[in-house]
Amino acid sequence: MKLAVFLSDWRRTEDTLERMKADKMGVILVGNGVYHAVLKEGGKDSPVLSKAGTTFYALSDDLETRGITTANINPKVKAVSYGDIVDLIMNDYEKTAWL
Amino acid sequence: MKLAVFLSDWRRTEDTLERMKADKMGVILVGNGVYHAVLKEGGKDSPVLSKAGTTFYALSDDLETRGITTANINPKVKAVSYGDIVDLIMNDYEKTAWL
Amino acid sequence: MGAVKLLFVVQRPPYKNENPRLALTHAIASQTAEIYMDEGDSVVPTVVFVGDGVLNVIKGQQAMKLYGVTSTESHIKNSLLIDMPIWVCKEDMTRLGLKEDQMITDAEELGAELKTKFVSFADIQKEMDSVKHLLFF
Amino acid sequence: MGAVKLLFVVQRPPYKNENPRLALTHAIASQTAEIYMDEGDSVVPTVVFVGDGVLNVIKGQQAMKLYGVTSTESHIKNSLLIDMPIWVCKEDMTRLGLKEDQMITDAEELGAELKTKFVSFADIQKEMDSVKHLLFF
Amino acid sequence: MAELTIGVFSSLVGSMSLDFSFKLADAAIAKGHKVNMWLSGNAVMMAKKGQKAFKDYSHNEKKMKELIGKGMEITVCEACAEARGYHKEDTPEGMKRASMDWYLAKTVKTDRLLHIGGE
Amino acid sequence: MAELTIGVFSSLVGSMSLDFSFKLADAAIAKGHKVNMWLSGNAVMMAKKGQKAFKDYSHNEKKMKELIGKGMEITVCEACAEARGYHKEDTPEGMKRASMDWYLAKTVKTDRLLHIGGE
Repeated sequence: MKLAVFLSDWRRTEDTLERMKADKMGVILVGNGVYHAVLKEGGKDSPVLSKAGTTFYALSDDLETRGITTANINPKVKAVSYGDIVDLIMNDYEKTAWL
Repeated sequence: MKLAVFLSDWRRTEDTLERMKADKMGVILVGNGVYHAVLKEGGKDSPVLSKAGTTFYALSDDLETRGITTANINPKVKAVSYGDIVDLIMNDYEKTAWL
Repeated sequence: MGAVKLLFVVQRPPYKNENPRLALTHAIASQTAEIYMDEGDSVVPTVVFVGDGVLNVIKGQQAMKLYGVTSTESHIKNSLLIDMPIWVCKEDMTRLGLKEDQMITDAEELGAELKTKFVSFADIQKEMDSVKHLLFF
Repeated sequence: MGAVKLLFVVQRPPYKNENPRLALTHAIASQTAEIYMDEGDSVVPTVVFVGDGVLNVIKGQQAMKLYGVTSTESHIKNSLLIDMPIWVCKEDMTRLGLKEDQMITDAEELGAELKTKFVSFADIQKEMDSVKHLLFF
Repeated sequence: MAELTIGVFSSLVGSMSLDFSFKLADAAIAKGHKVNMWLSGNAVMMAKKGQKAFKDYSHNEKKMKELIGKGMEITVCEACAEARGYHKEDTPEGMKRASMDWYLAKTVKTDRLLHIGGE
Repeated sequence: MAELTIGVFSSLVGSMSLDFSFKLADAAIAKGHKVNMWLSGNAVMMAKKGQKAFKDYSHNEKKMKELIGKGMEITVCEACAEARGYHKEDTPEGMKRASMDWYLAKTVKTDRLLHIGGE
């Protein structure tokens, strides 16, 4: 399957993402999930970004709401708009999972 | 200080408990916090129960609501009623902290 | 469209949030959804408990007696009664130290024939692949 | 009773939950609480950000522009303006890789004299010991 | 174009998942898609009209009406609303009330489902 | 006896922290203590009368009225209520509405404060 996963929390209370597999997987960071795109807790990238074979996106509105400029995010992550997320859902992926 | 700490979550998103000190500390497990009194994740007691110099309580109503009989809880933890919690707050401790 | 498969995935414990319970009530609603659908269409739900969600399936819940609220156990049993598949992830039970005899395995007292199915995450993954939509709670 | 000290402790990030913001608005309300109190009584609040709560203090928040909602930054600055102490735990900033120049350090543009205080957890512990009541968010 | 159904279960104030849903719906409609929205759990807090638009609080009533005007179908869970004391006469104009089977039925024909089942 | 003030910020349905608060207040009153309760944030969902008592949902209106009858003072945050569309005429009998300073003032004389500032 082609799966778009939404993460909206910084402290996650599930480990579903780590276990799920997809032929094509995108992780879209929204809400407090965007902190995964920028914080380096203990000097390290968020473990979320180590999910292999995955493309990462972060909603720029939610980054900027929290005082994070898109220029400062991890190079693994692409800043996207609401319109971009619509295209990802409708064109690039078939199913969604808001964890 | 004499501090009664309330924990109502199983997956905690704070680490305040680990860092706080009190001359006398009680941890009262309520809501989903009661799982700390019984679950042994990976075969081990919940790390919450390793807080040194602390007395542990769990609300029996909340244990039983979740299908846990008070007889099965960790011997470190004492099952208490709502009335007991009132006495703990009003008589045994001076301040409370609902984390 | 014919029969459309849905997978309801409960990842979090009961009673702290209403949503695990709403997973069950929404899945049960598939039974009456036909009034809104074209002839021949239907939805076929499966409810699976993974991660800390397996805590929803511990038996003996006294929520009605103590708080006057229908227990999640009772919703699970009603689901079995209407033949809705209830799956529980075995690896997560093991991790949390839960054994099958602590869990809701059936609703025989209600006359349900279907039993809870204890499955591996690999089985759940296969189901995720095969359904049309995923609904995580 | 005289002056009663309160400590508001914010442990969680902004915007996912209303409560971190309510910590600030409640603390600010101490200014007008006298109408309900006896002559000579007052409440003296301090707001401290610990753990992931320090994320509330990152500067440049665009919540009003993007979502039409007052930013937590704006509430923090209003607090400084009325001389309400705002403390931020240094160890947690270090852990999350945040430097002082990324944080709200003052509200000079509003004319506030008070500045944010970056403190150690040991200082916060001392304050916990000395206040009458603790309010965790 | 295609059809997107969004199910939301998060509360009105605080989590901002409702704000997210309305902004996403807006963007989808702007691209010519049809959008359906289902509100259940604490998200039924949208089903009470007369909410004051304070700047401190998320306020989605205006945006919602705009989207209904652009053809978005929005339905709230009737039982969830009644349990919170929101009755038929409290419902904002253009919003429908139905039982959960409305949402289940929508999943059959919709091209995509975004189910926000957490806060 | 002594005075206990409980501040609650959790939502009506789901978290059960409101159910906890009312049961704790009940137990405290039974032991002769005076209880004050402050509802803010999503806990103002108690400030809407006419909630249907479904068995699937927490329902605290009856218990609340009983406790008010036993002398419990209960006040909700006025702004939090208005933002959610709950007006003066929606307020259950015996419940007061005030701004946050009411709660702050209560902390001065109360012997104990239990502040439930999370879900």
